[in-house]
Amino acid sequence: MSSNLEDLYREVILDHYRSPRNRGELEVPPATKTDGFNPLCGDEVTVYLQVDPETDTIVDIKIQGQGCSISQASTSMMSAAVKGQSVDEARKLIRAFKALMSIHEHKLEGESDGSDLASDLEGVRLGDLEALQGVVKFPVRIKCATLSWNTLAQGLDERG
Amino acid sequence: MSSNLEDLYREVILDHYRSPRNRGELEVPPATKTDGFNPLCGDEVTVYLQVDPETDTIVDIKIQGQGCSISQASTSMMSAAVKGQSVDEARKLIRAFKALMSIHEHKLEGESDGSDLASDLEGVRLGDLEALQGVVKFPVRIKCATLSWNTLAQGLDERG
Amino acid sequence: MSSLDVERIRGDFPALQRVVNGRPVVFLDSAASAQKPESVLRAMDDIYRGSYANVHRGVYQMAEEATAAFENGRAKVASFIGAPSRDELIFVRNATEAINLVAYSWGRANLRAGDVVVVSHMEHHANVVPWQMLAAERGIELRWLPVTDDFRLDLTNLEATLDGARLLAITAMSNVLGTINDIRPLADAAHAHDALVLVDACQYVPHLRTDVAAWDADFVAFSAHKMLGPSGIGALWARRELLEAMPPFLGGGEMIRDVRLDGFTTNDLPWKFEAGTPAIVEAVGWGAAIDYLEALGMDAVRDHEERLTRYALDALTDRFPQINIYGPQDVSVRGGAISFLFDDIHAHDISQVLDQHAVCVRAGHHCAKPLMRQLGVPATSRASFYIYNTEAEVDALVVALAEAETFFKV
Amino acid sequence: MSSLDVERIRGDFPALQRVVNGRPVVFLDSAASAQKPESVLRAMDDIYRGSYANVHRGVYQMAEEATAAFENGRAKVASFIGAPSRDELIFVRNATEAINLVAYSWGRANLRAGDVVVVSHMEHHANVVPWQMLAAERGIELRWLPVTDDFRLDLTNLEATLDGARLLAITAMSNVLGTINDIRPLADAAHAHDALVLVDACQYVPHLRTDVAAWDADFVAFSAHKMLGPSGIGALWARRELLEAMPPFLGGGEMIRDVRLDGFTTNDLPWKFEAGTPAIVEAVGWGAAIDYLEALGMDAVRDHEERLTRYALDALTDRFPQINIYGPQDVSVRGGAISFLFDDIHAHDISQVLDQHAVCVRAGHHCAKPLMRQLGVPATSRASFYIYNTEAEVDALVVALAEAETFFKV
Ligand SMILES: Cc1ncc(COP(=O)(O)O)c(C=O)c1O
Ligand SMILES: Cc1ncc(COP(=O)(O)O)c(C=O)c1O
Repeated sequence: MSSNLEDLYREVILDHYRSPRNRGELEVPPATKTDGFNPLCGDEVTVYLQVDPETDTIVDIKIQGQGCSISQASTSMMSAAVKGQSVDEARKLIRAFKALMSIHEHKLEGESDGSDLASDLEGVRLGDLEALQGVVKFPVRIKCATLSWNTLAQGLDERG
Repeated sequence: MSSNLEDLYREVILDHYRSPRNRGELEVPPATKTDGFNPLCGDEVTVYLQVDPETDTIVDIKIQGQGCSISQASTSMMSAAVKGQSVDEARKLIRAFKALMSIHEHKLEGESDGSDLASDLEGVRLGDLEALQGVVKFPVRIKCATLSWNTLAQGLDERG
Repeated sequence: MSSLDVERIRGDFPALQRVVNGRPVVFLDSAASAQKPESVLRAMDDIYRGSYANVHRGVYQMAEEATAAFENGRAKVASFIGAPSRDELIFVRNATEAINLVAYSWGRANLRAGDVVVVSHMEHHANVVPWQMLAAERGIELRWLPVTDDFRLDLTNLEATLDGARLLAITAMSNVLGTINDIRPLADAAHAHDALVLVDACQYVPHLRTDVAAWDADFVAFSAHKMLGPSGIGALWARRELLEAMPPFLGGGEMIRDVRLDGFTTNDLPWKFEAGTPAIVEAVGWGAAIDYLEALGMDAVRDHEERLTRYALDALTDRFPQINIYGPQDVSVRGGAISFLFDDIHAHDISQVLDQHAVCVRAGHHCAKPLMRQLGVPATSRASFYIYNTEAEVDALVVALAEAETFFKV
Repeated sequence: MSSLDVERIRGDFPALQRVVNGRPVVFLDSAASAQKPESVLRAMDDIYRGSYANVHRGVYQMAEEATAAFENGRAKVASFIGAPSRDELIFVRNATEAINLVAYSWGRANLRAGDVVVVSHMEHHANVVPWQMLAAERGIELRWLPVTDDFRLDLTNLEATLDGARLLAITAMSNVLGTINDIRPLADAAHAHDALVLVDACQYVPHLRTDVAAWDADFVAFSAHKMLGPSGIGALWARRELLEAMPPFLGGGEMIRDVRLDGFTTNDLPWKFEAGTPAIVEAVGWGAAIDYLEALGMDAVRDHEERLTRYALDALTDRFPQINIYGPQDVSVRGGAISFLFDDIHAHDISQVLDQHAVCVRAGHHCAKPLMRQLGVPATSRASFYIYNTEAEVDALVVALAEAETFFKV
């Protein structure tokens, strides 16, 4: 196995892929439901969100849909990372994660030196999520990794 | 002057170009009037036709419009060639002239060996018109030479 | 024993000499787009290096050469599909634009609310979305021919489905299943209902001898890039009477006879449907691609692909009991596109591991989401073959799949 | 002294080494289509020889390389015209298709019977016929800005003409007259009337530094083939909000997010407007053309062309009292396209004699018949310049014209 491939498929990723966290549905309402598509490969994800309006906290999150190991693992890790977090913290995490993914994408096309993105990453603890950084070497797979995050962002935006 | 160019601009062509025959208009009706366009260069020609219904003979023909020397000369030679001819003879002449023009065009694109075209030429006396054969070496100019002939054909078709 | 001299052919394709991840590339994605032989690259380069100019309007030698080369490309494409006249061959960007041209021009002039267009569940998005757009805009009804359990067109209700139809828009070969549809009887059935027939021949023309007259088709769409030709050009063939009656689609230079302040008149066929500067050099490249295919002979091309497909189907099913192939097993009714699922491993992950072995396959929905939903899968892997593929490459695919199996084993 | 090292530049263009009728070619037809430098040919050839695959869907290295190269081409084109985002840059076949895209998508969604679209008498058919089609179909009104006796846009009645207008569709540089229109004030005037502004920048982008934001334009159309790039590709730039609100134009693969039996949803920009396999390699070639132009610097390009145009205007009028030039004499307000009539000699005949001298000029109506009728001429000859043309070539034109004069003298 080439080291290249192991960069992509880190152990923690394969673990989330094999045992995805927070699979299931939530009752709508009170929860909200948001669908995401990856137009390139046909993957679909559904994010159920339960936000406590008092504390503005994501009290529960459930995930449905299918996808490749990267998409599944990223979704699972995302759900674990934002569950129990405030909406603000979740948004910060989304920005940080997309920065992690897109630094390379932008450099490739010569538009950005990544400095704006770096500021999005500052002070955010990504933890396990950093394992997904290997994805940036495989540009097509970035959309696999970001699908659930974009869907989460859309879900947060659409809340009342 | 290259011999190439003299192939195209034969003396008889320049003569018709400089002194075009049958310029003018006819009263419509009884005459018919047909417009032709060369979409490539913008040239326009108008053919006025007076056909005697009894004898089915082109008793008069007049030409208006402008164009390059080839188009002008071809138009002038056409008018001289068909004036006084029966409609049948004029149609034969049209076929023969287009055969003269298109043998090369077709060969160029590898579709025809010209044998059908040869039969159109058989038994038709082209006379001066043969001077226009030099045009086939200049494919773009073929449309200049055939514009008035196509317009004549259209005029004959549209007659009541 | 192949009927093609594949080793010689491979030598003609520079891209097949490519090394990826330390291994010679195994290109099994020709159904998405084929590689190009030297002769095609040279034909295009030659034009650019000495006979390039805009076409149709220049009275100088380079422009005449460019025009002749461009129109010569058209004549070759027309004759390759058995078109009665090259005037019926309209150059467009790709098969997708060809179908949209029909939907916009013929469709909007002829279809009214309630009129029926029949498509099938195995259509590429190119032959679905233009009709859905017309359905949304005009209220036409879209009816679907289903697919059987053995991945063939389900014709059980053909007559009822065609009842009242104005158009049958159908693929000659599925880019997912590989299934070949027998066009002539479908065209006869459609014509009996006074419906016209549009054939999406994108996957067919590159691989089998095509005769639009024998099909009795009305419209045929296909692309150069899947048949050794360049990107950026495709064609619509249609019967002359239809093209003459249809209103123009795109407006601009080249497609006009005259323009006045108060309106315009259209040019003769085929230029009536070609607005603006066309894909000049691409038409020349396409002509060279056709010369290459004709020198091989389309019967030999088909024969080679049938054998290779048989070999691949056997190799995959023999080695991997857990493989699920979406497409007919009978190679006489299919082309060389083999879609499969492998255990529960997602097509993207398969493809990624294969890439480490320099094996190139496609992964995803293959622009056929309605079909994928019928099959109940979000994505498949697809290996597809062309004249330059070998049994050794199929073996390389098998080896790479075995590695994916190991890597993702739960 | 030119600001460009023209001799070095000429060495980069293989087609300029061509010999016609025993003489080195004098290519004065770049306004129709420009020749291509080695670097453009090589960039395209390189892709075909080792990094070619269909874009956007392949999970393997060659497909990733092709996709990156293609999208990199887009980024270069977008940045060359000062587009705020490459997502606003839609690849099409040519400028003509770009304008049609706006007419079909934005036009049909926004224009109703009686709505006014303003164009000018100096428009190319590409910016006339799409609006005439909409006029015939939808009953919109087409209003014309005239041209003054000194070949400039006549703005006397601009305000009245814009009254009630929804769109001003105007060329940035006439391909017949060479006239440059000052877009920013026109855009301001149009916007003050709540009209949008479409700029046909086909002749402008190749020759002058372009900044769509400084223009405050809403839509901008142009083609690769006039700016050293390949045939088969062009672009529409438009403001993001407009593109987001517009319905899709062509339907098919790539432009969708999801397709179900009962309908589809559209993809993100720019792909929403790019149906089917795009002109992949052409986008790469266009990127290389832009690299070439940027290395020269667009200010130097403009400077060279201004000088050469001045030289040509002087040379022609000094030598030939009987020449009639249709276009401004002031080179600061015009590009390098010089249209002329020579005595009564028809442009075709001029062109034919010039061809014997290997001098390539265009002859005809230049796809601007409304303008030709205003000028009262059926056809003109047009010599046009680009970075690789020299004063010696202008001299060759003069010599060839003198011969035409002799030959056709009555
Ligand atoms: C001013 C202008 N507009 C539009 C066009 C059309 O460009 P294309 O043929 O590349 O679509 C041209 C080129 O002939 C032009 O000069
Ligand atoms: C069956 C079928 N139809 C249509 C298309 C669309 O072809 P293009 O992308 O060249 O327009 C394809 C190619 O992907 C195809 O396989």
